Formats: sequence, C-alpha cells, structure tokens
Amino acid sequence: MSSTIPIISVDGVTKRFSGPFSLSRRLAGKPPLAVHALSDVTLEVYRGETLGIVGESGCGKSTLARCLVRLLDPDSGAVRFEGKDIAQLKPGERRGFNRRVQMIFQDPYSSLNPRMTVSQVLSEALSVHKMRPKAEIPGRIAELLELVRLPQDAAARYPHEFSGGQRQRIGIARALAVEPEVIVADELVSALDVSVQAQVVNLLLQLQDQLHLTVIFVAHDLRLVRHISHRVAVMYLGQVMEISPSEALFTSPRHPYSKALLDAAPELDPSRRNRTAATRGELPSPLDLPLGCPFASRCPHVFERCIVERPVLTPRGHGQSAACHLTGFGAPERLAQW
Amino acid sequence: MSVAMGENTGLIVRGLTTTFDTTRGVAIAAADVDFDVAPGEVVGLVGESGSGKSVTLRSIMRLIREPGHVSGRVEWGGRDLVAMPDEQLRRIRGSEIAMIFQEPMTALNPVLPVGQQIEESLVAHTSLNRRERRARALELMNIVGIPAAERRLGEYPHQFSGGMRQRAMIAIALACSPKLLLADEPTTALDVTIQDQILKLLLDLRDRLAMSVVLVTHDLGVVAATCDRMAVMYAGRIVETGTVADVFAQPRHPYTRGLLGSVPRGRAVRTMLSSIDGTPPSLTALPTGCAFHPRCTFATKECRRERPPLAPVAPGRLAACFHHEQVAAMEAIV
Amino acid sequence: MSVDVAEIPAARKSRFKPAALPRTLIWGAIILVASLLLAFFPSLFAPYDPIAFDYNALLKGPSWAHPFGTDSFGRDVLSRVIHAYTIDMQIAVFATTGPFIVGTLVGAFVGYAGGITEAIFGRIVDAVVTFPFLVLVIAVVSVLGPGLGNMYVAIGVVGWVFYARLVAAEVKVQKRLDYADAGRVMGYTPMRIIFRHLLPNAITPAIIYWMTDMALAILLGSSLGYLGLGAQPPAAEWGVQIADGKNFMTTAWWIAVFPGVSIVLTGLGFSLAGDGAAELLRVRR
Amino acid sequence: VERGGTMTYGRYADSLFLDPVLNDANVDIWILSNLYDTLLLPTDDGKGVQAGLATEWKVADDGLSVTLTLRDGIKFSDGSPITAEDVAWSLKRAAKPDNGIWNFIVGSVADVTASGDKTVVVKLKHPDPAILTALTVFNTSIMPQKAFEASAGTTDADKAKAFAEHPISSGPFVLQSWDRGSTMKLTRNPNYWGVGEDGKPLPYLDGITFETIPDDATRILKLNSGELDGAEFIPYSRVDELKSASNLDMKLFPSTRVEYITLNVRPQLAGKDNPMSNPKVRQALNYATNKEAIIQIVTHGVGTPMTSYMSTATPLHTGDKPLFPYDLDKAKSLMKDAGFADGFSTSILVLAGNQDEVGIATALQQMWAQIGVKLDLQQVDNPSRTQQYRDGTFSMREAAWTDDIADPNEITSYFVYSPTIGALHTGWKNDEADKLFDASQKEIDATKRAAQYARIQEIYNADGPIVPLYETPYPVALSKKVHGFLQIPLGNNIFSKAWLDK
Amino acid sequence: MPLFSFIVRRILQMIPTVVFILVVTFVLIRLLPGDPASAMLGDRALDADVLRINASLGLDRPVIIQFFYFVRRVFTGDLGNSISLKIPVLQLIAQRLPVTLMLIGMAAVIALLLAVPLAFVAALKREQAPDTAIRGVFQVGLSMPVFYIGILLLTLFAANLKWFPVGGYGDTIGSKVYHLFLPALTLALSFAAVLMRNLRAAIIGVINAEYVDFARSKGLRSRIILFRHVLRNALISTITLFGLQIGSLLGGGVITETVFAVPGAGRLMIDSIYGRDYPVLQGLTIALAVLVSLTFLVTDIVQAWLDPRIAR
Ligand SMILES: Nc1ncnc2c1ncn2[C@@H]1O[C@H](COP(=O)(O)OP(=O)(O)OP(=O)(O)O)[C@@H](O)[C@H]1O
Ligand SMILES: Nc1ncnc2c1ncn2[C@@H]1O[C@H](COP(=O)(O)OP(=O)(O)OP(=O)(O)O)[C@@H](O)[C@H]1O
Ligand SMILES: [Mg+2]
Ligand SMILES: [Mg+2]
Repeated sequence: MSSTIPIISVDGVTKRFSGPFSLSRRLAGKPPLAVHALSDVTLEVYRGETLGIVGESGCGKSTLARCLVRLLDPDSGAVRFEGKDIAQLKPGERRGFNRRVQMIFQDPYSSLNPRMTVSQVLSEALSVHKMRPKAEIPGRIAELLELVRLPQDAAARYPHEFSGGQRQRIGIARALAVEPEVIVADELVSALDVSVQAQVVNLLLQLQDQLHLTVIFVAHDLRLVRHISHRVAVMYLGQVMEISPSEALFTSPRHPYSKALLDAAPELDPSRRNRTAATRGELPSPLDLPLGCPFASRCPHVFERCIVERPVLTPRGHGQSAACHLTGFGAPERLAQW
Repeated sequence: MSVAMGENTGLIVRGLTTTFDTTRGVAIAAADVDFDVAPGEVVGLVGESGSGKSVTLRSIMRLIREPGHVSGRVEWGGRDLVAMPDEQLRRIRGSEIAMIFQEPMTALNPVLPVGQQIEESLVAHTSLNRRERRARALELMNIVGIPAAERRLGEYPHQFSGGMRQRAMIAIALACSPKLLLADEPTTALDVTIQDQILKLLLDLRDRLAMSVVLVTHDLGVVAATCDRMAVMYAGRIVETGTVADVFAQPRHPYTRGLLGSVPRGRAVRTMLSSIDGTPPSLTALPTGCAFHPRCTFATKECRRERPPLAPVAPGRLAACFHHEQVAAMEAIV
Repeated sequence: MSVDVAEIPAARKSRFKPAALPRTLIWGAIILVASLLLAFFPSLFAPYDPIAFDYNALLKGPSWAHPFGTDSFGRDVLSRVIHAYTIDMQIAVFATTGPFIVGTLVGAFVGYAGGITEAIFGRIVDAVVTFPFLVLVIAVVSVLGPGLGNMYVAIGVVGWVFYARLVAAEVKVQKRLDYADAGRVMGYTPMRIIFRHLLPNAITPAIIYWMTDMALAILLGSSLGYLGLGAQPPAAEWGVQIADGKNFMTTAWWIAVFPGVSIVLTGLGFSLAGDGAAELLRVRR
Repeated sequence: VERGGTMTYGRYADSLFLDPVLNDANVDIWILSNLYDTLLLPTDDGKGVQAGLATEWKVADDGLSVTLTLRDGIKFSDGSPITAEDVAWSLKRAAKPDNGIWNFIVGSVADVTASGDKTVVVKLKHPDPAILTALTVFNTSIMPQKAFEASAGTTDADKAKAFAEHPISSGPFVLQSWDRGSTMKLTRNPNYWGVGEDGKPLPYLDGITFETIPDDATRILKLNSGELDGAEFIPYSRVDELKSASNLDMKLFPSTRVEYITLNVRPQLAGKDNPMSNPKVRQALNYATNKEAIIQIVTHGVGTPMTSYMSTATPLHTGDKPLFPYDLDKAKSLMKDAGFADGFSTSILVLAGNQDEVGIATALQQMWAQIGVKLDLQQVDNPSRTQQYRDGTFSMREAAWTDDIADPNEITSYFVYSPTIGALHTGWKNDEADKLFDASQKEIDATKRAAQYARIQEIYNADGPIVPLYETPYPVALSKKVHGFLQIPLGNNIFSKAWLDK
Repeated sequence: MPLFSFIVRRILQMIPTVVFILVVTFVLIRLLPGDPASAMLGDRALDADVLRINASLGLDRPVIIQFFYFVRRVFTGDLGNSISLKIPVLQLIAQRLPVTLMLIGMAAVIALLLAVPLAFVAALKREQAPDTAIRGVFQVGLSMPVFYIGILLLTLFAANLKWFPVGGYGDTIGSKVYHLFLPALTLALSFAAVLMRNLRAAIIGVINAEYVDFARSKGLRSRIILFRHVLRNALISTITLFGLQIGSLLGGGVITETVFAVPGAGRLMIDSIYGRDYPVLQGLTIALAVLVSLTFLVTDIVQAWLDPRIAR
C-alpha cells in the first residue's frame, strides 16, 4: 500500500515562538524567552501511508502539522514536498502545493466560516482552484457531499445547523474538493464523542483507500492512532522521541517515554487495574528547555548522560527509531500487554 | 447496591428531573434519574456529550440556575438536598459534599491566588484561624502532590500547568474533608500521563478519607480503570447500571454495547470500527418511546411506541431496554 | 453507514421568521423608519414653513395652532423639529458612514497584518483617544470654515479610528480561528481571506458601534450646532434649536424641550436598533 | 445710604490684564476705573467732564496746553501721596507710541510736566478738542511711579505684569485677590479721596466680588437665587421677564453701543465684481432691512433704531429720524436701478454661538430674500472673523461698537476716516469726509466742530458701507437692595457710590 | 516583577503618543486663521499694533523655528506665558487643572455610585422589570447632549428647587464639593450610563462563569461570591472603559464648565482656542495628553493588578 519514496520529508525543522517579554531578562542581557515548539525534527512521510503523530499537549504536534502545510515557516530546516523545499516554491508552484496538500482541523466549531453555507464553502474551493467549469460545480458539490455521506440538502445550510461530527465531514469535503494527495488531519476527532468519532474515523479510512491519499494523523489518543496508522511518531517537548511501525510501537516501544505513554493510557479491561502511576512529575516548560534529553526529568531510567547530552533519533531495527541513550531499551522480545 | 443504614447512608437519588425552558421549548436535560452511591464507593457516570451527566451532578448540588428547574429527591444523610433551605444547603456544599469541575482553567477564579481560593472554603466551613488555615492549605497542596507549596499558594491559576490546576481544584474540594466528591470529568482536559496521575490520586484519597466519589466521564477507559460501579446515561436518562466488571463483560443495553464497540481495541488495525450511526437527539425533540431507537439495531415497534423502564435485569444490574436479553446474548466485544 | 436525515438537528430556520426578530430591533426600527419618513418628507408632516417668521406669534406656547409653540422669530417649533430630522438624520448617516467604511478597511488590514503595522496603529489610537476631541473638531472647523460638510470632515478625521480599532481587534481574533487557516491552506489570497472570510465575521461589532455612533453623531452634531459650528441658520437642527431656546428655558421652555425630546428619541431608536442588530448578527455556533 | 457689605457682581468674562495702558479689552477697561482714578472723571451721562484727582483744569487759549491742579491730600492705597510727578509719569507712559494700543487717545500730547507738587501741565502737539475728555479715559489713569518702577522686570511690559499682580490703587477699590477665570475680589481703598452723602469717605461698600459666569442663563439663575447682587449683559430676551421680577431692579443704562452690518464695498471680491460697491445696492439693502422687526426679534424691544452711525449718547450726534426706514418697494426699485433685479448671493460672517448675531443674520436672510439677495451665514470664531476682516476678504459681517471716549472722534476715525483702518476695512473712502475729520481733530471751536461732524454724518449715513441696525442700552439686573451702581455710556462700571441695603 | 516591566513598557509607549499630540497641536493651531494679536485686539486693531505684538511673540518667524523653540522650552519645563492673561502658562494650568480634576473625580465617583449598584440590580434581575427600567432611564441619559442635561439640572435643582448653587466654585473643600455637585452629576449621568451598560453585561458574563458555580459549590456565602468573585472580575473589563471614558469626560467637561461657570481647564482651553492663546493651548494639550495617558496607565495598572493574567 505504501511506497518507500517519501512524498514529504521534514529535515531538521526547528520552530520557536517568542515568549512573554521580560524586562529583567533584557536587563540581564539574557536572550528573550522563546517557546521551543519544534527542535530539530526530522521525519519522512511515504506516499499512501498513514503516519500517526502522538504526544502530550504542547509537544508541538500542531506546530509540525502547520509547518507541513506552510501555515508556519520553520526557523531552520526545511519541509520538502516531492523533494522541493516548500518555503522556496514560486507563487505558481505554491498554488499547486496548496491544492495537493490539504489540512483538516481539530475544532469543528471554528474550522468553518459561520457565515458561509456548505455550498459556498465548497464552490469557493472549486472555483479558486478551477477544479471544474462553473456549470459543473453544483454537480461536484453533490458528489462531494455524497462522498462524505452528508445529505444533499446540507448544501444550503450554515455550519451552526450541523452537529460536530457532521461539521468535521464538511471540513473533509472542503479538503477533498481540491483533490489533494496528502491530508494532514490535526486532532480530527478529538472534539467528538466516541460514537461519532468512530463514524468519522471509518470515513477517513474508506476515503484513504478509495482516493489513495497520504494521511498524517495527529492525535493524542493512543488507541486511535494505533488503529489508524501505519507508522507512528511519538513527540515530546518539540522533539520526535520515537518513530516506529504501529504494531511495533505498541508491543515493544523503544523509548521510555513511549512506554510511559502506553502505560498511562487507561486499560479498557476492568480486571487489569494497576494502582501505580506510570510517570511522576509534569512536562517541563517549553520556555526553558533542558540541555539534555527533554524526558530526563520524568524518566525512570535516567542517568548522567541524559542530563548533559541530547540523544538523537537512531534506527533500532524493525523499522523502529528512537532518540534514547539506552540503546537496548524495549528490545522486541519484550511484549507489552497491549 | 447495598445501602447501609445508619449514620452515613451515602447518596440516594430518586426521580431527579431537570428541565430548562428554552426558546425552542422545554429541554429535559435529566429525566427521572435514580442512583445510589454507597460510602466509600466510586461510581462512574458515562455518556455522550449532552447526555445530562453534568446537569445531574449540578442538580445534586443545586447549582442549576434559571431557566432550569429541578425536581425529585436527593437524599443525603436523611435530608433532601432538593427541598432544603438555602442556608442549610450552603453548609453542606463544600464541607460534606464537594465538587470538581472539568476545566480547571475556567473553574478557578483567574484573579485570586490559589491559596486564597483554598482558604475561602475553610473560612466558610471551619473556625480555623488564619495561621491554621494556611497550615491546612499547605497540607492539602502536599496531599495532592503540588511541589513548592509555600510559593504556589501565592500564585494565580494561570501560573499553574493544567495538571497542577486540576490538583489545586482537588485540593480545594478536599479542604473540608468531604464525604462525597462529585467529579465532573476531572481529567478530560488533561494529558494521559497526567490523567493517570490524577485518577490514581483520587483512588488513593478515596481509600484514605473513606469518601464516596461520583466520577463523570465519557471515557470508558477511565471507568474501567477507576470505578466500582457505573451508570450509563443517554439523552438525560440512565439506561444501564451495574458493577464495572459486569457491564464491560456483558452490556445489556444496545447503547452501552455500541459505546464499548466504538473504542478501537487494537486487535485489527485499520479496519472499520463498529460505530453507532446517527447522532444523539435534541433534548427538546426527543423521539417517542425509547430515545435511542432511531440509532438502535434492535429497535422494534414496541421501542418506538413505549419507553422501556429502568428495571432489574440481573443481580445488581438495571437496564432500560426491552431487548436486554438479546443484547446480553451477543458475543463479547474484544 | 448511511445517514438518515433525522440525524441533522432540526434546522433553525426560525431565524428568519419575523417573530424571532429581537424586540429591541423592532422598536428601534419603528422609531428609525418614522424618523426617516420625517427626514425624507418633512413637508408632508410639518404644518408650517420652518423658516418663515411670524411677527404676530413670537414666543407663543403650545396651542392647537402651534402644538409645540413658536420660537423667538415666531417660527413654528413643530415644523422646525420635523424639518430638523432631515439634517440630523443626515448628520447621523454622513458623519458615520465614511469613518465606518474607512475604519473597517484599515482595521481589517491592520488586524490581519499585525506586527509593526499594528504597533503603529496602536500609537495612533492612543493619540486620538488622548487628544481632546472637541479641540480637534473646533480646530478643523475653524481651519476649513463652519458648516455641515466640514463638520463631517472633522468628525471623520477622528471617527475612523474607533471602527478600525474594533475591526482590527476582531480580525485578530478571527484570523487565529481555524477557518482562516483553512483558507490559507486552500491557497486563497490574503485579499480573499480578509474580505470574504474574516471581515463578514469581524464586522459585527463595528456595525453595532455604527448604530450607537449615529446616535453619538447626532449628539455631537447638535453640540456643534449649539456652539455654532455645525448646521448654519436658518436651517432647523435640534442643537441649533436648543441653542436658540436656551435663553428661554424658564420663559419659553418649548423651544428647547421639543428638540431635546427628539434627540433623545432618535438616539433611543439607534441604540435599540444597535442592540437588536447585535442580537440578530450574533454568530450561532 | 448704608455702608458696608460686599457686593457680588456677575460678569460675562473675566478681566485679562489690569494695566491701564497695556490692556486690550473691555473686560479690563470697564472695571479699571474702580482701581485707578483719572485726573478728570466723566459725568454720569458720559458726555461731560467733572473733577477727579484734579480739581481745576484749564485749556490754554491757543489750545496747545492744559494746566491741571491736583486735589489736596490725595494718596495711593499704600498711603503714599499722589504727586504731580506720578501724574506726569503716568500720562507720558500712556502717550508713548510703543505702549499698548490706546496711545492714540492721547496722541496729541507732546509732553507732560509737573510744576510743583500740585500742578501739571500737558503740552500738546496741536490743538486737541478732545483732550479734556481724554483725561477721563482709563489709559490716563494715575499710577504710582516709584512702586511701578520698583516692580520686577526690566521692560515696561514686564514691570506692568509684576505690578498688576498686586497693584497699588489710586481709585476707590484695591485688588485683594484674583482667581483667574473665576473670582476677583476688591476691597475698599481707605485712602480714597471721594466723600459720600453721609460726609464720610467713599466708597460705601467694603468690597466687590466679581464672579465670572460666561453663560447668560446661569448668570441670571445665580442672580435669582441671590448668589449675585448684580449681573451684566442680561440677554434682551430676558429683560421683560426680569423687569417684572419683584426682587430685581432691571436697569437699562444708556450706552454708546450700536449694532450694524459692515459691507465690503471694494469693487472686486475674490476676483468677482462686488455688488456692494454700488451705493444703490447698499441703500437697497438698507431699505430692505426691517429694523423695527429686528429690534423686536433680537432685542425684544429693548433697542432703538439708529439715527446716525454713532449712538445718540455720543457727543455731537445728529439726526432725529431712523435711517432708511423699511421700504421694500424702494429697495426693489433701487436693486433694479443698480442692475440687480434678480438679486445676488452673498455671505455674512457671524460670531459662532452668539445668539444675537445669529438672530440678526437669520432675520436679514429672510428680509433680503425678498429683494433677491441670498445670504449665507458663516459662523466663525472671533480670530477667524477678525482675520477675514483685516484682510478685507469678507463680504459682510456683523459688528457692534462702543465708544471708549466721550467724543465722536474715536468712532468716526474707525468708521469714516479711511487712513485708520480703511473705514472698518470696507474699502470705503470719501475724500470730503476724510478732510473734514482731519480738520475736526484740531478744531477747538465747539460750534465749528459740531458742524463738521454734522456734515460727516450726513455723508456717511447716506452712502456709508454699513447697514445701521439699532442702538441698545446696557442691560444690567441688580438685586433690589443695590443702590447707586452706575454704568456710564462708555461702559465703565462705577461702584464708588454703590451701596447695599442691610 | 512582571507588573513592573509591564508598567515600564506602558510608560515608554506613552512617549510617542505625547510627541504625536504635540506635533498635531502645534501644526493645527498654526493653521488656524487669525493670530493672537488680532484675536486680542479685536476689530479695532491697527496693523502696526498687530505686527508689533506678533513680533514680540516671535510669531513672525518660520513655523519650524517656532516649533524648535517650543520643544526646547518644553524640555526645560517652561511652557511660556499666556498671551492674553500675561501670566505663566504653568501657573495658569496649576490654577485651573485641579478644578477640572476635582470635577471629573467627583463625576467618576458619582458615576460609580450610580452604576455599580444599578448594574448589579439590572444584571441580577435580567430582562425583568427593574432591569428594563434601569436600562431605559440610562438610555435616555445616554441620548441627551451634555449641555442639555446641564441646563435641565440647573433649571430644576438650582433655579427652581434652590438645592444647589447655580454655578461657580467655592473656597473651602466643602463648598467646592457643593458647588461642583451639579456639574459633576451632569457629567456623571452619561458616564454612568456607559459604565452601567458595560458592567451589567460583564456581570451577566461573569455570573455564568464556571468559577462562580465552583465558588457556590464550595458553600461560600452569597455576599462573598457577589463581591469577591463576581464584582471583581466584572470590574476588570469595565476598568479599561472607565479609563477611556475619563478621557472623554474631559471633553464633556469643556461644555459642562461653560454651562456651570466652573473655572476649569476645559473652559480655559476653549478660551485659549478662541483667543489664539498658543502657549496656553499648547501647554494645556500637553498637560491633558499626559494626564489622560497617565489615566490610561493607571487603569491599565489597576487592571493588571486586578487581573494577574494581563501583565503575564
Ligand atoms: N502562535 C504561537 N505563539 C506562541 N507559542 C505558540 C504558538 N503556537 C504554539 N505555541 C506553543 O508551542 C508549543 C507547541 O504547540 P502545539 O500547538 O504545536 O502543541 P500540540 O502538540 O499541538 O498541543 P495540543 O495537543 O494541545 O494541541 C506550545 O507550548 C504552544 O504553547
Ligand atoms: N442552562 C441551560 N439551559 C438550557 N439547556 C441546558 C442548560 N444547561 C445544560 N443544558 C442542556 O442540558 C443537556 C445536558 O447537558 P450536560 O452539560 O449535563 O451534558 P454532559 O453530559 O455533561 O455533556 P458533556 O460531556 O459535553 O459535558 C445539554 O443538551 C445541554 O444543552
Ligand atoms: Mg494541537
Ligand atoms: Mg459535562
């Protein structure tokens, strides 16, 4: 299903946001505070695959997703689409890029313009990108609605007349209108109820197969990511800690953070309760990143090297890579309860 | 469902009904809700968004405002919270029964230091003096695991991280050692690792302080990991109750079964999930009969005509479904 | 996986039923429509020529012949009050529409651009808010000469800033919402995003303020008329009328009171309409 | 009479600068005489002179000098004697061409010498028929030379500023305190020479408090509520009402105030032919102006139509019937004769916010519309108006005039005599009138001078660049308990003989 | 410390604002037709006198040079002398400004006393009779020109009922308060209307906030909930408005001071415009601009203090 040619590659991308102004820091001659949203992120997305991205809130998932679609420009490093740095695209190429790489947003409430009907939203996308001659637009809208399983009379309605799950489908239809090759879905179903979540996930799975889409699926729900992705990247504080094929990650995580994440997710089986917390402590502030491994402060296996040296993402076999100084961690023979 | 008679009889909710007058008609947000919470028990209340979980909790605390209206009985220590005079209720709120909200950022007053928000409760319900209150506040911060408590007391909620805020809110709720803790989705806004910590903390506290907990959540995993018994709500009604183990092993309401099925379990990757079609109904325009029938694969004429009562279906189990036996007979969800 | 239509919550089409119009809007609209009628067709309603003197009826109190009495020139106060609608409604519209348009455009760009543009704009706003407005108006009118046209210029020089501030703030909020990003991901031009997407959602506060501002413009216009810098005699304008009647407050109260009532009533109309518009334009989520 | 008490008087504007020579405005002029005495004083009707600091005065036969004898025992408020030196110094200061704007009043003075303690001789450059009157005018007030020169500062202007902060008086009152824009308090000068009816020194009052209340209505309200004992500039519209108020005494003091419209008569205005340059048009405008109606509307009957460009209270005024009585037909035919049968458009400058001026202009607008003249009102603030006026770019403006000296020469110099300010900046010029004025300025024969003025008035009234409207008295409302207060036709508020019922 | 750096930042922001205002004022008043000399001397002015006076004021020099001198003088703390009153501008401002400040201060207090309780009543009885009545009355207040309110109050309370003096300004503090009451009330009415409207909306917003429910769930007394949790939070948004409005109160003050014969800075300003008293007008604009900026600063600080989130 998935090829080995990367359609998108992320090459050492770093992104900082300036933090709150602090006079005392300025006076002390220290550099201004900055949130390190992404630090030297490198990964590849293959044509036709689903890459899951998980991690805790604030770890930079959305920032990465936004860099992928050029909503943000990296401070350093590059995002390449079919080998071309997307920051260097000429205006004409940009338009094509925008058509081929689309995004679906998390919030079903703010991702649609409340003052445009569904058909206005869709026909705008169709006409700006000249996807169809004017006369064919209504027909195409009907097709799109069909595709995302919305009733035809939805076209004339405003977003507020739909439920959350239906709005996400409108968002999907908008993305599909321009017939993209890559879809970046940022927390597509996090805001939805479980029962509705399943509907939308199913739709996405179907569409991906039907339209040969490449999907980057950002979420914090491990079960869902596992269910949907071919490969999964685990992020922590702006860095990728591990990238592994889905099954491998869940059965034998190669990074202590991946393992902690898995352990912390509540089991669906009441008989397998565990009364001790998987981790202690909370995420450090992204304003003051530690020098060494960002997970060092919470890692049960921490040792000196972790404090002073930042581990880099290195292959661990079986398609797995991890950024950890404990090279032997989570060897495949160890099978998690998952 | 053993209700111990005597001093602490726990919470007994009977026929609790909450309605809201809206421009589009009367919305019945909680309808005829019955459930009990025994001392020391953790009861999970699950259901989709809008199914009335929060309204039920708020109704127990009488935190429903105009244009809402609450009726029914909420018995606590032999007294009915619904009918009680305001002043009496005020004494119970925060001291015997405490509540935690879903979003600590909006539930904590952004302009008051956290310490003050803890001490406020102590002022209202105890005769501790200033120094004792401060000592108690420090103690509470330690209990919930907030480091550097001394400094943290003077800080404001926005200076706390999400997990800390939730902990601070728990500290406030625990200030007067309540007998019953009503927790409205206390971990929904949190990351898994933090959620894990908080849930473990709640269980610890339950053991140490012998309190009862009503835990509202929409995450079945949380229920499985935390609760003794559970109640499932749909469209304002409880449709099924039972011990957590029983319900997970053998759901007796199609909605419960649907919920359990919608959650990916990781056996068959990239396959269709079993979803419940459709969306929950509008509370002002409930379908006749069983509110779930339009989405139910078991639905028959009877379901469309008549609403199934919440009735005992097995020892310790109640379900509101005419076809509960059929549901129970289906193969287990894996 | 089929979706039946019942799944979609009953569409709230009631939005367009007259019964659902906010009550404030209805009352506001009634007052404003009446005001506009008077403004466009004063001669149909006014019993007398508003500027004709009648030396035989100086300072006469309300009577059947002159329901609102006459002023010191023997002019019929009722007719003047009615004819004043033409000017005062014109002030309301002309003094605010320019600032509304300019302010909205500037605000949209400033809010969208952010950064330095926004910082500079912030200083301008500060200065304008800090500057004694009346001084500015008096100065501008003195430089350009008195009269309605120059008064509009004077008000407009300052007025646009408030609209721009409102719109900029709102655009700033809106541009962070996902639908704006969705437009960018779609590759829409900034112009399209600003005008087609952000502005329709950001303009509501400006529209509401516009209503209030029209009421304020009437107040300001009559204050300037009162100071002699606005409408020029013999034109009937409420502020001018009040100025005319000020010296007669104790002896011929009707000269100043009826125009005062008209100001209040029209102001009320605009405020109610503004409140109503706020209700009507509220985004439903 | 009764003595004691402080009278509170409401003024429409506060004084600016209490120096007799360097001030510029009525708000100063009209109260200065309470602080500084002059050698001679105007009579109550404002037309004659009577003894002031000087008890005797004599104009030399050749008209080239005046000899005055000072009163015995006169002192400044600080107790120092008023000497002939002070007098000579004060008069020379007033006459110095660099000092202020009023020096023209004593423009004929060549030198002033003190001979002995008591005698002062004023030497003139040429005979000046108005010299005695000039010595009653505020700028010839007598000030203490030593104290003035001891004041801080190097220039006369600086010293004047310093001195005016705590002036030493020669008049009936002394400045006690001055809260600018709000209240000015005067107390009685114990050293004043005047003697009251009861044989004791004047003034009767212990003091005066001037309160500044710009708003007419407010001033009246305060008077009504008893917070004021008197209020100036009562709007004409309220005169009738206040006349009938039982607790008030509504005074209409005769004045030299005249109200008129100034017409720009230059042949061209803003590059266009100016209809007003045609005397017939001016006459037509005059005939088309219903002055009686304006008097009714604007002054509520308080004013009277003008019979000459100068007020009846001005010496040497001639004329007994109203100028240009209302005659619409005549106006129309004059317009036709002038070639403006269809009328024309023009504009008038009106002082913004001044209800009287607005009222007049509005009335004119109506009246002139009947002869086809379309009049635009332009309300402007005073400096803008003055600018246009001085530039001669206005078409018409409203104006009022009050004499500062009890002589026709001041008004005539401004209205008629083109070298001063081009006949009110109108561009009007009449050689005969100019010559007559020149002559009258040196004519000490009273009858000849009267004849000259009669002729000047004849010329100007027939053809002048103005539309005379009306003359009005000073409307002052006093509480019934106030007696003896006087405002003379020149505007001076005289409190020296005012007293209050207890 | 964040609060401190917030304050420093705000003060730095004030500087360009004041400079901007300075330049605008300077340019604007020099564009006005008419000069101080003819403004002072009026109609009778002779050309020679006008030239002499303007030269003595330095007005015959190029505008740039004048501006340069002006700025230099401002930085040495010298605002020059009033042209018409001949006294130092600083002295004049020192005399007049306190009056205006007192007037505005009183107006603000009255407005708060009116607005806060009524906003509470209106918000708590939302959409009920008291709310409608309060909003109706304030709406009328809002729709009335200030000068008109002034005239009405004067006629009613001073002239007819004689409860208050008609105008002016007393000597003692007590009598000043007494004298300024009606003008302050005049200003306060429209001010209160704006505040009330805003505060009512803010209270309604806050009352529905979760933290209020949480406070109720803690069993706090309703008085504490109302003041500590509701009012304090509701005031935060109203404080900014309060600051902004104080600026526009100065504008209203100009008219009120005229109607009530209050010898304040507002009237001085009008007088100096009409008198083309450049130094006074310049000095006054600077003083007012600084004052208003300070007000904004103070309200911002108060707001930052009330709401710790603002200073970050
Ligand atoms: N525009 C911005 N300005 C400043 N900081 C930002 C901005 N966007 C993101 N950040 C910060 O960058 C970090 C990463 O944010 P990001 O939104 O990518 O996280 P996330 O993993 O998507 O989190 P979540 O699960 O909460 O959506 C966070 O600390 C966030 O506060
Ligand atoms: N003040 C109110 N006025 C009108 N309807 C209300 C009000 N409060 C709650 N409701 C309605 O009551 C229903 C139940 O709401 P409730 O908050 O209890 O849901 P919930 O189960 O807690 O959902 P969630 O998981 O989203 O928190 C909802 O449909 C809601 O719209
Ligand atoms: Mg995100
Ligand atoms: Mg809830």
